[in-house]
Amino acid sequence: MDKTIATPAAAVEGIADGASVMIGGFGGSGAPIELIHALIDRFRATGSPGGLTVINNNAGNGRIGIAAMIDAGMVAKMICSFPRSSDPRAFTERYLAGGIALELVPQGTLAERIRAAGAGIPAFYTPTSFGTELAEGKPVAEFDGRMYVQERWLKADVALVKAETADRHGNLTYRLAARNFNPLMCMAAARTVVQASRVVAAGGIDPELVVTPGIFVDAVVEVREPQQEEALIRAGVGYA
Amino acid sequence: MDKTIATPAAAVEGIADGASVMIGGFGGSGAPIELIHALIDRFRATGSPGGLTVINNNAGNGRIGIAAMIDAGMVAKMICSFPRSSDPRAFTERYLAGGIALELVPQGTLAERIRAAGAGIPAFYTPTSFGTELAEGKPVAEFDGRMYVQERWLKADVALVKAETADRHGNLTYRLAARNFNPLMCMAAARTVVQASRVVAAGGIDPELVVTPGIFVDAVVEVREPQQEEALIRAGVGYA
Amino acid sequence: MTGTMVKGLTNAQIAWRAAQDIADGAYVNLGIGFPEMVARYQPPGRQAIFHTENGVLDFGEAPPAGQEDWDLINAGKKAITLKPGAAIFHHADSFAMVRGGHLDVAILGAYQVAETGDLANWRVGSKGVPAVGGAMDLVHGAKRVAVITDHVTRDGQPKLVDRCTFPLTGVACVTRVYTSHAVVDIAEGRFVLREKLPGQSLEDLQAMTGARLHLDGPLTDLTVPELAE
Amino acid sequence: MTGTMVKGLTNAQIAWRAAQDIADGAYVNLGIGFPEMVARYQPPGRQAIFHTENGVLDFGEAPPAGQEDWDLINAGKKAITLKPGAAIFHHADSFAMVRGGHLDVAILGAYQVAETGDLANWRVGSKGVPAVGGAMDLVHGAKRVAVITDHVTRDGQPKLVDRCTFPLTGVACVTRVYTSHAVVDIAEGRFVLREKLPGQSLEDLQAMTGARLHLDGPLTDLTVPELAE
Repeated sequence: MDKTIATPAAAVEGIADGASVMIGGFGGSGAPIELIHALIDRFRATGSPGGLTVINNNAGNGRIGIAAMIDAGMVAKMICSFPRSSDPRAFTERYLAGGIALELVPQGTLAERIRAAGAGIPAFYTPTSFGTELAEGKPVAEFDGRMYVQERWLKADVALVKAETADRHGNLTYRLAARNFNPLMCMAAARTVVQASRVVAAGGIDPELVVTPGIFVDAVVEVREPQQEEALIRAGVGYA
Repeated sequence: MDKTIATPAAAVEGIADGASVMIGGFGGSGAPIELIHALIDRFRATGSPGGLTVINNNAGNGRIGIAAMIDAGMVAKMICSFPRSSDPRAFTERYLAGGIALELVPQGTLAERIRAAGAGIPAFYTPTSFGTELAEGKPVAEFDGRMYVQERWLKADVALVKAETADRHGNLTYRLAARNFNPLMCMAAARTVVQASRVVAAGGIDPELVVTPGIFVDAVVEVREPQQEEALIRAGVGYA
Repeated sequence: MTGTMVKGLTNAQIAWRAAQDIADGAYVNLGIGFPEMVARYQPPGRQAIFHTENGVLDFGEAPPAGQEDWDLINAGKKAITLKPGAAIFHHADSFAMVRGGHLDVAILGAYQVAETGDLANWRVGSKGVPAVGGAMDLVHGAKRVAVITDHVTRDGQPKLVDRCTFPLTGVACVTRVYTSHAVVDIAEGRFVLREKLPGQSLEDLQAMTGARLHLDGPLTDLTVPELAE
Repeated sequence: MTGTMVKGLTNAQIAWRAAQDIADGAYVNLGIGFPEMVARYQPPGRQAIFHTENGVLDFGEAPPAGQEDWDLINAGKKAITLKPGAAIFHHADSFAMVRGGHLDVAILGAYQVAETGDLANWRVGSKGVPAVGGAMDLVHGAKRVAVITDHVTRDGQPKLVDRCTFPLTGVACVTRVYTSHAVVDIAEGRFVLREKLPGQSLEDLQAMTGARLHLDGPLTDLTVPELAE
């Protein structure tokens, strides 16, 4: 078994117009910049994939990564908890102009909905958002005298994920707090594409230290010295 | 911060009559034998704690561990998925005589109910057990054209857990497949008591390699060369 | 039962036949006991990745006697080994794999399978100590749930039935049954016969079966090599 | 507003006061921005363990400028360091800690807090880009949810009110409010005044407050050292 793919471009080939795409990362940590930019390259060259629904905690920052996807006009909808950042122009401008839809989800609910999708749990109850406008239209129920909101799983067609080390079976580890949503998104997408700083042979990761087991991963591409989103933003780099 | 406690006896002191007690392990792997036996010692010496509800995947094997708790007459009820084993006499005899109650839960539902308790999710839906006798009396609901059963979280007063390495903050790692239910039970009990083969200073476990973060752990006792349940059973050892 | 008695396949042969349908690189859970035998008969060049409920992916054969590590066991509590590429995880993640549709195939034993796809494999009545383990989880979630079983019980009663009389493990979950005498798909509430032993007539096979066997597409011979048990 | 204007506490002083109520070894989440200041004022001999939503427990101060590792940040996207005993985990485990009642204290900012314990701290109207982050999760789950805030808005409107007019973050979730002028508990749908600035009369404080301040047990002076901002 060998899940490796040679290039980011090849790894994102199958993503279709209108797809839902989970993209790992939190702020500038754990964002799979090379996969995102390969997808933008494809869109610029072919006009596809467009009309995407992107699922991420944020909604892009500066002029790279998800912000560059929005700037390129590929994104029809964002599902996120915090569409603000130090430089949120890409999303803000398009959102205020009515050019992009937003589903705002509390951060813990977003994480749990993704995890539920991966775990085959179609719905669960959470105290989060009860009595607020973000619970409007959702079923509520009382358990043990307290009120809860019913939330549904959140699946995607594709997940784009950044890992530190991958083996050829797709077992993954992550670097520091770049872990965040990445392991959850691996579980919740029909197809999970991973960029890893290092790809090793099967057996190259201690089985006890695997964070994401390979069963959740479909394709792995090695990106040896990946760009770090926050560092790019601070350097004022754009992807245009 | 130092969560270490000197002895297994001291670690199990607070457990009260009628308590619900999660006990980690799957078959003979990951069972906190020394903590269990300390609890039995206390019961034999003081008559307390009795009337316990024990939550474990199984219901004891041979004449040690949970089986010895049952033999001692401390257990009023078992919540488990598979109350059978190579030598299930302790449970079987008492169950067939009406001396112990049983709540049978599918294994994945048991794991998820425990995880839900730890995660503040009072109820969730699962396809597991739909249309079977184990779903009788439980609410069902349809999502996306498929039927699901509503399951409730499963909390406990205490969890007894076996870890490999612990630091003084309660961060834990586990040995091989002795991990099983242990990390989940740490999350789901009001008080989590851990026996670890090795206790190290804070900082002694790489933060990326922590399996159970210390926030889920209340007390840690070092048991340097812990007994392995399966090995004891094969050696024909009893705890009487 | 009518017609000539035909010697059915051995358990090893049933397991062999089931193994032929497992693709290279498939993620597979084998039920405790007889289904575990399927792992022995993977065709050359194919390597499935085996999952066990208690939190191990990509485990291998049992270690030599005396070299067991009892912290490394499978759901049947047998000692196992790890292959390169193995991963260890907790029970909630393990059943996320099961329930979440990540396994390609689960192969289970059966007391009864109904033409509806219902499975009964955990309990034969209301006596004794009930024990369910992971069976009810496995039947929901794996992309393909298959059963391996003798075609009839020891006393000749059909195990492929119109409706299960034993307590159910799951509803409408099984899609293929490998028996001692046939390979039967379950589609739209019907048994569809795909393969039968070359020496047995359709009528005889139908007589051993508790519900109608339908034909839909080619019917081929179920041919399996001789195998040591 | 009536009575003499009293100089209220600075943000640093409010944070200092809140920090005095955090026990040694407590697990604490501090909201982004002003609440983060609480970490600076832990009393000597006490060491809380700080949680950040993006999956780090027991983080420490920011590293020196130029030594940031941008894969090691907090929920406010600021660079952090790890203390000995730190742990890293994914977002679902992180919010299991939050929602599951494992944090001892969460300290958050507020636009408005109601005597019912309702909190509004994520949005002031329906314009612009809404962003909620982890606020709605944090207000449910932590054993104690406290708010630190100025007692009134910049234009003198009360922030402690009978009912929130801004969109809610959570219902009946706050149990203590540390303001520039007072420490107020919320119990049974009432504001209970615990501490007030020694130089201010109860009447003046009440006049700055949008709901009735009740007395229940001792009322003590809110005394805080001078602190550099």
